[in-house]
Amino acid sequence: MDLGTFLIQVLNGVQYGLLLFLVASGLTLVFGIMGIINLAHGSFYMIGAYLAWSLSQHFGSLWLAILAGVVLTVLIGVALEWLLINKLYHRDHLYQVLLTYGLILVFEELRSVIWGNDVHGVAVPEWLAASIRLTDTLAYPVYRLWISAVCLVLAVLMYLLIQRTRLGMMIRAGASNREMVQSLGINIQLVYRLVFALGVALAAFAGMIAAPVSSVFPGMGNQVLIICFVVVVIGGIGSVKGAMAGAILIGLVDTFGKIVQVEIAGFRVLPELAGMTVYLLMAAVLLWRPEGIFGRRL
Amino acid sequence: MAEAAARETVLRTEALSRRFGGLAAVDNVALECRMGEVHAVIGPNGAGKTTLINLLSGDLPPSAGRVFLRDREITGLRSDAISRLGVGRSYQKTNVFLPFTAFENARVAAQSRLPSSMRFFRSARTYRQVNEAAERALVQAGLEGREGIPVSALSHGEQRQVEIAMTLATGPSTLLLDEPLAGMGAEESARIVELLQKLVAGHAILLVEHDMDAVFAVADVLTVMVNGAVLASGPPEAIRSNPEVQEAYLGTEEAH
Amino acid sequence: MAGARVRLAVLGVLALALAALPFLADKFYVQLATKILILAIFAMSLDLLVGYTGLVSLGHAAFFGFAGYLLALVSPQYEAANLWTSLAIALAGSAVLALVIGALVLRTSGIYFIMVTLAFGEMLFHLFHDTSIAGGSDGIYVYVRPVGTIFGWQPFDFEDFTHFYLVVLVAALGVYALLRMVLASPFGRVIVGIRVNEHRMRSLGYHTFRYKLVCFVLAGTLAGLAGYLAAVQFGVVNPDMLGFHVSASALMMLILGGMGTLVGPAIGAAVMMTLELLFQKITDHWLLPMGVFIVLVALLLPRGLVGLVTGARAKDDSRG
Amino acid sequence: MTEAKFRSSGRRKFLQDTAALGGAAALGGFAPAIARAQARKVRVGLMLPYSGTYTQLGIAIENGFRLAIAENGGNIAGREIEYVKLDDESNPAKATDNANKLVTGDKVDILVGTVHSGVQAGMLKIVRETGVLHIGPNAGLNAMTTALCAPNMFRTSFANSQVSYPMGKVLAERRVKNAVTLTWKYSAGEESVNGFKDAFTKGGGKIMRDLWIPFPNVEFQSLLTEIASLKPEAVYVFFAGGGAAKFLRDYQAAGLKGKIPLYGAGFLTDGILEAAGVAEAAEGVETTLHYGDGIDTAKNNAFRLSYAKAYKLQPDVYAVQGYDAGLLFVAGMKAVKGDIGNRKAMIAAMEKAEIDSPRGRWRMSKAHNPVQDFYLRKVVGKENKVIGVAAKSLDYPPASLCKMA
Repeated sequence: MDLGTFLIQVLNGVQYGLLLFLVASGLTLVFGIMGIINLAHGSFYMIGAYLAWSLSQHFGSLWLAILAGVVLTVLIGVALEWLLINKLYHRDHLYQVLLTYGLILVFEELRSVIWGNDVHGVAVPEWLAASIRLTDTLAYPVYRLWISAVCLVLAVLMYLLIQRTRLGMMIRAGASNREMVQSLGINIQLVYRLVFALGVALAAFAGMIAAPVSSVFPGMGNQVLIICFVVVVIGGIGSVKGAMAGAILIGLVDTFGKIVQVEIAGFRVLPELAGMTVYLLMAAVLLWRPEGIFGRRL
Repeated sequence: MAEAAARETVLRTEALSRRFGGLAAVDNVALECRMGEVHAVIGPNGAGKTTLINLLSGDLPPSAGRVFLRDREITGLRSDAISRLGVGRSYQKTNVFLPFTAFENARVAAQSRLPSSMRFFRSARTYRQVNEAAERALVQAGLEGREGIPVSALSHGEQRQVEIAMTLATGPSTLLLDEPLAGMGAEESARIVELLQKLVAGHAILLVEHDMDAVFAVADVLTVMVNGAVLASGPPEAIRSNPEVQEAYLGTEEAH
Repeated sequence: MAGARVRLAVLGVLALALAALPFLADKFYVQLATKILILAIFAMSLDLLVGYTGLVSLGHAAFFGFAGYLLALVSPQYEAANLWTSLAIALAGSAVLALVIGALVLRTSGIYFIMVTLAFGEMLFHLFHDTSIAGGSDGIYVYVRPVGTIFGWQPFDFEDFTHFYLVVLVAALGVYALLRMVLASPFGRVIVGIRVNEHRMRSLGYHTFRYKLVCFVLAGTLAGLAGYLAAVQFGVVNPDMLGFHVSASALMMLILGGMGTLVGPAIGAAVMMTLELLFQKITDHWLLPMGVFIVLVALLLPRGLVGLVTGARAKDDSRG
Repeated sequence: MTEAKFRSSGRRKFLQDTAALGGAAALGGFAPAIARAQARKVRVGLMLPYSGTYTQLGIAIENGFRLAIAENGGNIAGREIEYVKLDDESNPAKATDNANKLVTGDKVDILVGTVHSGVQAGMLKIVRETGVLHIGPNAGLNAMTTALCAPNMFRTSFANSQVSYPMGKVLAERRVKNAVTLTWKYSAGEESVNGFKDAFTKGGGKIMRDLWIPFPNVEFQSLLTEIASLKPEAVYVFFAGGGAAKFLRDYQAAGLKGKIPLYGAGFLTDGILEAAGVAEAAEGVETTLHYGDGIDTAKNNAFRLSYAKAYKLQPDVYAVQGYDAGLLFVAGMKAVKGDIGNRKAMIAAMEKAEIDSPRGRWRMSKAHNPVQDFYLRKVVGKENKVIGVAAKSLDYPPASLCKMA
């Protein structure tokens, strides 16, 4: 692999990682702040992608579809928190796992009822449909670069929101001391609802902007969910910084795992076991720091 | 003092410290616990007494300093290893198995002294020695007749007694007792004080306690902690008359 | 003691009734009952982790599927495998796998533990899904069921659904008895103590990690037994068997029946399978009512069906 | 689709049928056995995907099969045909159960199916166990006509590596020196790549890299980057359906289209050229398959016309395979004059039958796989235009790998 190809592959890995970050950051915020494990998080990624597909056909514009989709998913998130999730704050994680697993089935099946089981492609918006030629054989799709840029902007916004705003202060305080926040007269219920909706919207938004490059297909949410768990475990629960580090790391490991060839004792280990690399990375992190790279010591 | 010097030192710390962020909860503490003595640690709330016990029992690793059990350094060992070396502790906040009966609490504690609990095929209830040790501990803690009741159904004072029974059931030679009398009625307190007086013969006891009457009734040595550091240490009479201590602690205590 | 005797009596009657089933019902129901019993073994093994030790694993299917794969891999393609050796390999394999995974995942707790067990289950899924070790995503078939002879005598024939059912029934009762025994043993008391208050167990001198690990291995091995039997029954093993839907359904059986009771998860398995059939009859989109049902159980039935009847889980813990 | 609604429970039907049979036997106890058997309808079990991703394929196969029967008058050799349909959901875990339901439950005389090769493998287990007559109208797993072959099993479609072998041959003949292959990592994909590789390397070509991606992932970006850096003279891929459409678009977006020519098994470009942007991305891609657009024979034209009339749909390769399965069944039935119980003769007749298929005439190999022509096709507009024959009467993998041969 020459240097140019190597750098392009790094770009591929980072781009994938940034997208994962969007999904994982929502997951880690909901974990860290609300203490809720939400298995249905990945379903919102899928819902976002399907919304992008069906709404963009309806409106004829991906941008309108994304706008409407985000509003819709925020509403769904608020409704879910209000109807179901807030019943679980004082319950064992086991019940959170079960309830949100039930939601996965409900969402997956509703998707099947509403949109069917086919794979669909989503057209890239025209002004981003170009490719930049990098080598004589390879061009890089502008849309992929645009995704990375959007993810980076959102990451910065999230950082500012958490570090610099009153809501962010409440979020940080809520994470460390529930009673204190309540004694300050802050409506923690409202904060939770907002955080949950924010998390869900992030996942759905990631699904929407990813739709043109990933296609939309049944079960896409679960794939992402599990990888995002790995991101969160590697980065440390509740740490947005950790989610970023974990996501980029996994993006790179996954990308290079697919293309690097490694043989051990005559067996081709990579790319044969490419699907396992991210989990092996997780195992290594567990041995080194069970609480994750940026996690608080347990 | 002469008598005390002859006794074997069981537990000893050297410059033991524990910091939480910038705060030194335990600061450069050196103390000794001898066989046949009750060493009481007193001090205002937040003085670092519980943290000190946590450092000795292995519930917390120290930031600096060393802990010795007899000649062996136990600094940084985990709590289960320290427990197996014969150091038993009780907790200030009741830390028992609420759904279990009082007997099962003590039995699980006593069972920890089997060479191993990796035994799968025989009912736990058929280990006679374990049952006897548990029963003995319950009687010592004043819980005879209450064995079959789930701890969650016992009174707060009785739960405190279960806490002590569990510690005793492990048959420790060194006891670290964190406010054993807290939450107990006068009658139960008297009983535990009596128990301590009886136990001291074969044990080294480190006692953290707020009940000054009880402390002066049983303590052979007193250490006063303030802000994580040792303010004074010595025989009870010397401490009682120490002006520094009176100002910092006892004086205010009596003023209440 | 009286409680134990009543339980024994009830169990005896139930066992007899179950043993009589193949002589009363037709093949479809016998095969359904076989499947339920296999899942009951799986759910009971998970109960040991979740209900008794307090370790919420979302990757238990890894051991279930792994043992199934081991059977498929050691079976000659068109001949019967030896029951005893293939079973021993499957059980030993899932035990070793549980030892390795357990040693890693038990370094974490709480939410981490849930996520990490899920992730390791997925790792196994990818191992079989992405490589050609055993048919990749298509899975692998066990064309002929294993044969178990004892010095040339063949006590049962797995190709006969009644024989297989009875063997599975014996296995399920055996697992139940084994777990009851283990739970009453010093080891069992330790793991229950760990669930209630691990910190205190440690300060009493228990090296809790080791007990949790042994418990994890035991649960994994029994899950392997269930997986082995499932592979024999269906004659096919595929990556989905290791996936998180299987793990989550087992968790659902546990909660539905009532965790920490052993009997509950078995009942949960029966109810879940029945509901699945029922929903499938009503609609092609049967996962929709199933999902709603799961949500409702999580919200409204924390102690499960057994808890509904006895109203007490604490009772089980306070024995002793 | 109208008369035989999906059967929700094969089992219930099974119970009713056995009861009915019992009754018939009691009443007609003195009637000659043959006559009674003749009176019974011939049952054709259709085990196909009627839900999920492969639904359209299942329907096309059934349509083709029914068309062949209808063209022969509906009743074959005097026997009425009854269809027993079962949705296999493309779920391998249920495959043996489902096949068993049809064979031992519904007592079908012949089992036809299916699309998904994992499900097919499960069916074969039952087919081998019970010895029921079987026609596979699609799934191309090599094993069916090599290691697993059996007298009662026939296939009217292809073997996975049979489709790709001609592509490798064509490229080798064109003196292409090296190629990269890319497929989903599952048995169909691997067999396809192996067939290509076999012909290509035999002809002097060199495989630079085997790339793959887990099924059914569609994130190709890093693999495309790798292809661009390897700069092979040709890329051979195996994808189908939505994944194929995605791949073709990504190949274009990555700037590889027009730089490194793309080749594939015919499934790469079949049935997806109508989707947005795909025809443009696929323009010029060459593939091999046993069917294509623009086969101008009387048989094909007649078939296309009557299929379109009957179903208001354009037929595709799956419809042809189903149609040929029907023709094969008809040929066997006619030879035994409707006595499907005469297995030996029926099998012998099916082995010898020459199928006058829309794809061109073909016969069974000794391994019961079609010995057929493979067309070289090129995407022109929205068509897979046949531009030549890539391999004539191809028997691959060689029937000698089957122990019947």
